[in-house]
Amino acid sequence: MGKYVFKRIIGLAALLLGITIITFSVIHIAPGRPTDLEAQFNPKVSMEARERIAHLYGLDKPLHIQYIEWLKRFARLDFGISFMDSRPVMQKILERMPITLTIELFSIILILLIGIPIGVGSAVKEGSFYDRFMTVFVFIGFAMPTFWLSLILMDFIGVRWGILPISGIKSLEFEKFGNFEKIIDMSKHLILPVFVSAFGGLAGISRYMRSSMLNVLKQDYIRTARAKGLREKDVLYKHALKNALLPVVTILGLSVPGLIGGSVIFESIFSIPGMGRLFYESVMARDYPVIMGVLVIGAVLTLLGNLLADISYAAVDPRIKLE
Amino acid sequence: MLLQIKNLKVGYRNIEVVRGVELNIDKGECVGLIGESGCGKTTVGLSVTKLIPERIGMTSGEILFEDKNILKLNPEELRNIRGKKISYVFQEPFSSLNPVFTVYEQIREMLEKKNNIYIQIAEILKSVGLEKIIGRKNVYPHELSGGMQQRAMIGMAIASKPSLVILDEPTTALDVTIQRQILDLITGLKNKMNLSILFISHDLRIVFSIADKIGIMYAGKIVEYGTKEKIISSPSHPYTIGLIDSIPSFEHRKQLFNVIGGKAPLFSELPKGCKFYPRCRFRIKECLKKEPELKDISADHFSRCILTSEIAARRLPKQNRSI
Amino acid sequence: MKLLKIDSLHKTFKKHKVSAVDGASFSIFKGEVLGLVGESGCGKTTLAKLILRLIDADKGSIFYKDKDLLKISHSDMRKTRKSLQIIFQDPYASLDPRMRIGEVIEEVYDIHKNVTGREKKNKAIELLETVGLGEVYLQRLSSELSGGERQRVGIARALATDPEFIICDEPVSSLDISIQAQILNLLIDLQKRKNLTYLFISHDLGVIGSICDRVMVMQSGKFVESGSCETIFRNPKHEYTKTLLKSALLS
Amino acid sequence: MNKLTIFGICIVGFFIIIAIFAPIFAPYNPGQIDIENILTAPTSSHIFGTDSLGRDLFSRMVYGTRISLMVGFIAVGIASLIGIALGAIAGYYGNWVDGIIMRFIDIMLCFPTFFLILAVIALLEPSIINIMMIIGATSWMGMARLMRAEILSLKERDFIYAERAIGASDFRIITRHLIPNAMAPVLVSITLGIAGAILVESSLSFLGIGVQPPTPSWGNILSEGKAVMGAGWWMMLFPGMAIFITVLGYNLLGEGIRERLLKS
Repeated sequence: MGKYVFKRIIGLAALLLGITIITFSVIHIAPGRPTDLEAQFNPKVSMEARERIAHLYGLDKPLHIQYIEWLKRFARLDFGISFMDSRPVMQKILERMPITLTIELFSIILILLIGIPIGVGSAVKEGSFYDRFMTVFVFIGFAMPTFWLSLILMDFIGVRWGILPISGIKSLEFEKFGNFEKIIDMSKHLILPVFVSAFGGLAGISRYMRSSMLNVLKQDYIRTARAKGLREKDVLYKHALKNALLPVVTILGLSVPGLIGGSVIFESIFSIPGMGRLFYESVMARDYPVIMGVLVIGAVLTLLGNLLADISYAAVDPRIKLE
Repeated sequence: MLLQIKNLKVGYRNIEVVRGVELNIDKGECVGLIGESGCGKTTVGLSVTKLIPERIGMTSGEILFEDKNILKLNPEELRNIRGKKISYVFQEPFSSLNPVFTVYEQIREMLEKKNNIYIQIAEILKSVGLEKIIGRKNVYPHELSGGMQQRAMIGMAIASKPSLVILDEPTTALDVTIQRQILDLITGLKNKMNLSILFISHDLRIVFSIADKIGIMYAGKIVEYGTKEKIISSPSHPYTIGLIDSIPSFEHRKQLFNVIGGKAPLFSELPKGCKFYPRCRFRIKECLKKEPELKDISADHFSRCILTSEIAARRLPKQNRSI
Repeated sequence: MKLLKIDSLHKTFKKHKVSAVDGASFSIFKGEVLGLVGESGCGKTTLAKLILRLIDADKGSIFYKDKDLLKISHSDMRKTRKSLQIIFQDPYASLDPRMRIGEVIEEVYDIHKNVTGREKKNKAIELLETVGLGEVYLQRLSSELSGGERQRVGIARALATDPEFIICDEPVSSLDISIQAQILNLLIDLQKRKNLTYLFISHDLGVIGSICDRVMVMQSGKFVESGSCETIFRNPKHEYTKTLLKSALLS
Repeated sequence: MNKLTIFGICIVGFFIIIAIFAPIFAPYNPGQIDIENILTAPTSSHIFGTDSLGRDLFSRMVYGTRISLMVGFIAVGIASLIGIALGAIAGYYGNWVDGIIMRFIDIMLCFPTFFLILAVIALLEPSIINIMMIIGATSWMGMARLMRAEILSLKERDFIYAERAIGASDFRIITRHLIPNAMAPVLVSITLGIAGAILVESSLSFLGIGVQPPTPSWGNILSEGKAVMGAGWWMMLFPGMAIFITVLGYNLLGEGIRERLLKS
């Protein structure tokens, strides 16, 4: 097990290097220099000043030197300073990350808790009214644009009916609340974002679970289980379910980038100060250090998600030998 | 009589693939069911404990086991027969064993008495020649060779001391040398436990080596039935004759006589009259009138052919008939 | 006359580490049916693919008419392939599922550009008739055919280049017994009529015994015994050959 | 054929016809400003109402269809060219070629695609061509993986060995036998990819970094709708429905193709 994890981590280091190369290339091969923008914020900046800034960021050096220097700083988790407010990029990201991760974590839990039973139920009752109803629901889930769903929920639940707050993660008078009220307040703010974030994934996982379960139910060993005279309950929820759940672990790992990517949309709609919104703001302001930082961190989070998925897969599937 | 199958018919989506099968199995007797792919022999085997889901296959007729009609039992009563009184061994041991449960666990599920489980399992493993894994509770099916997997399947099948074991092509997926070992194991267990066996196979040589009585199936019906000796010494249906004469062997080199021409009909396009008519070398116009009934030729020997008495005489000679 | 002379052929697959074919040396004589028998995984199919250079050998030589097939250029090899053909085991995997039977056979002429136009179709029909199928099969898709019919198409394709040597790699082992007999009869018949040379691979000693002149017994990548069919079946020397014979239920 | 699939085909066909014949279907010039009639609810003369500049929403929606479908088709066209080519090469040649391509795909898959698209758009100007290219360049990885997996299993099939035995060249084997036989799952992925690309384009336009006004797209109309939330429900309802129904159509079609091609 230890050796397997070690090997995986070496592989990850290589991927990480690739990630930094792509991030760096994307930013530097495109036309326009970062300094153009900083200068735009402050038109008074003279040519001389511009060059000084360029020098400060090492922009006057050849690209590969720039990359290596950036990489060195990256190794120390130093992503530089934001153009917008001159704060360290890492600090800004760390401030925002917990909010996004909390929302993602809750939505993954929601996806699993609801999606898996829906999928299993559909497969077990294939062709029934329930199955067909769920199929329609799943297709609606796939097709629903997150931002439209957010707007509708905001309009009805937030504006018209005033059931839930629609902006930010805490109320204005948050500081006056007691601890318990604080939790309630934040939960209320998080309900809609978590729901919206989970909605598409819910459809995906339940559909995947359904086809995985259907596939398992066709296998010879299910026939064996029935021929052994096991209770139908044991055939379905012991013999079939364990096999059907295995591939879902991998899918979960693969869905991390989608979830993180999706955060841009609902965080900017619900004004949630998370990583997605930070990224959106820095893109609009062309705040290069922050853009690069979030890109790399986003990719690293995906890497970690995949690693976790692979390790858990190897741990639960006896056919994978950990060497 | 332990098992009596009477006028068994099974249809998949309005297409009948078992069209009225009669078969009896006595205590301690091994009945072989021979037929080519798609003749309905596997369906017969599965029907014995109603393993074909009702929404897929329509079953009618009677299957009397210990004087109870299995087709009329409720699911709970069926469970008490499956695996306990009638058990199965299927063709592909690898896909018939659940990959995510240990061999121990899969055998344990079959045991009724839950005391001294490990002793019980050890005895079962010993009786099927799996002494190697006694005490190794963490062995999964994929860690065993094909032959050992099939031994484990057989172990599961005999775990609760059934009176009837249905073996559906149990050696087809195995190499010849392993095939022989498994057949020897089956014969040994049969004698030791006084098992009744329904042995389904496409391979005449294997069935001839193990069965007491043999039924030959063609297009969903048994076309000839008799003791092994009768079938070998005086096959009476043109199909049986063709099959026996098609067995290639060193003894009659480079000259296969009485080869059956054409191919088996589709169940959706069965010919009128005798279903073997289009491929039969002995056919006469009479054969087209109606499908022949099984008729007695001698004691314990039946054939579904109107020409039975004349056929044996017209069979082409073969120099060294080995079987 | 020696048609093919194979000398110490080796092949190891990276994945498995053990040798799939470990020093195979033998000759095939013009007009004979040479049997190759062994259990699954013994390397017999690998050997077949090595001989036709469908996969690359690690070392060794394959002499066909004074040419070492492992040393000649790709274009030379493509020309040589016309004389050396193969029939596969699984008739469901050996035909492109998207092609019509006519196309399967006509493609051979397209590749070698030796027959054109109307002639191509006539040749295809002729071949189909040779293997017991008729003109009606030209337009059929392989998915509409039964296993035996597909195997006949496979034989027709192999015959299309007018080869003198055909490797039959388990050509009947996935067929029903009545169909198996038909195909064996067809192969025997073709061999006699066209004076073909076969390397006939099978795990079934019955099939081998019924069709071959000489037999080689293979176990884990090595030949353990070879000789005339008569010797191997009546008087086997090697322990493994004896076990095989005993297991084969021939007695 | 499945009822849902037929429904999907109808949806897809309907919107393609609208896009092709946009000038015929649109009653007004989509850019025509009418200060007298701003934010009017649907009436018989403006069946979808008007926007905050008094432009006819229905006409803008009809022209928006063109943009959305074009972005979807071309982006996926680019993605499938890259994906099929790289996947086929990786699968057929194996070894180090495969190693390099697969590592590249692994790296690309680590990035949250939407982040990557946003970052590149920030650098280039958000023009329609750039959007199509960027979506295409960031969404080919799935197709490449599918193609590779198919080719890997196909190339060990006997009919490919048979092709070699009759002397067929690598090029002939790849283009005539491998790729056509590997296309079924890729085709499903292409259909679903169109739906995905339409969603991404509308998300971008909604966030204001996609198709720029005054060019109408479903996403930017919806964005304007957000600005007048509560005062113009039709500005939110119709574009949202259009995106939803189109995406649904392609998903249903994709599922239909999957059932038809992969189960046989």
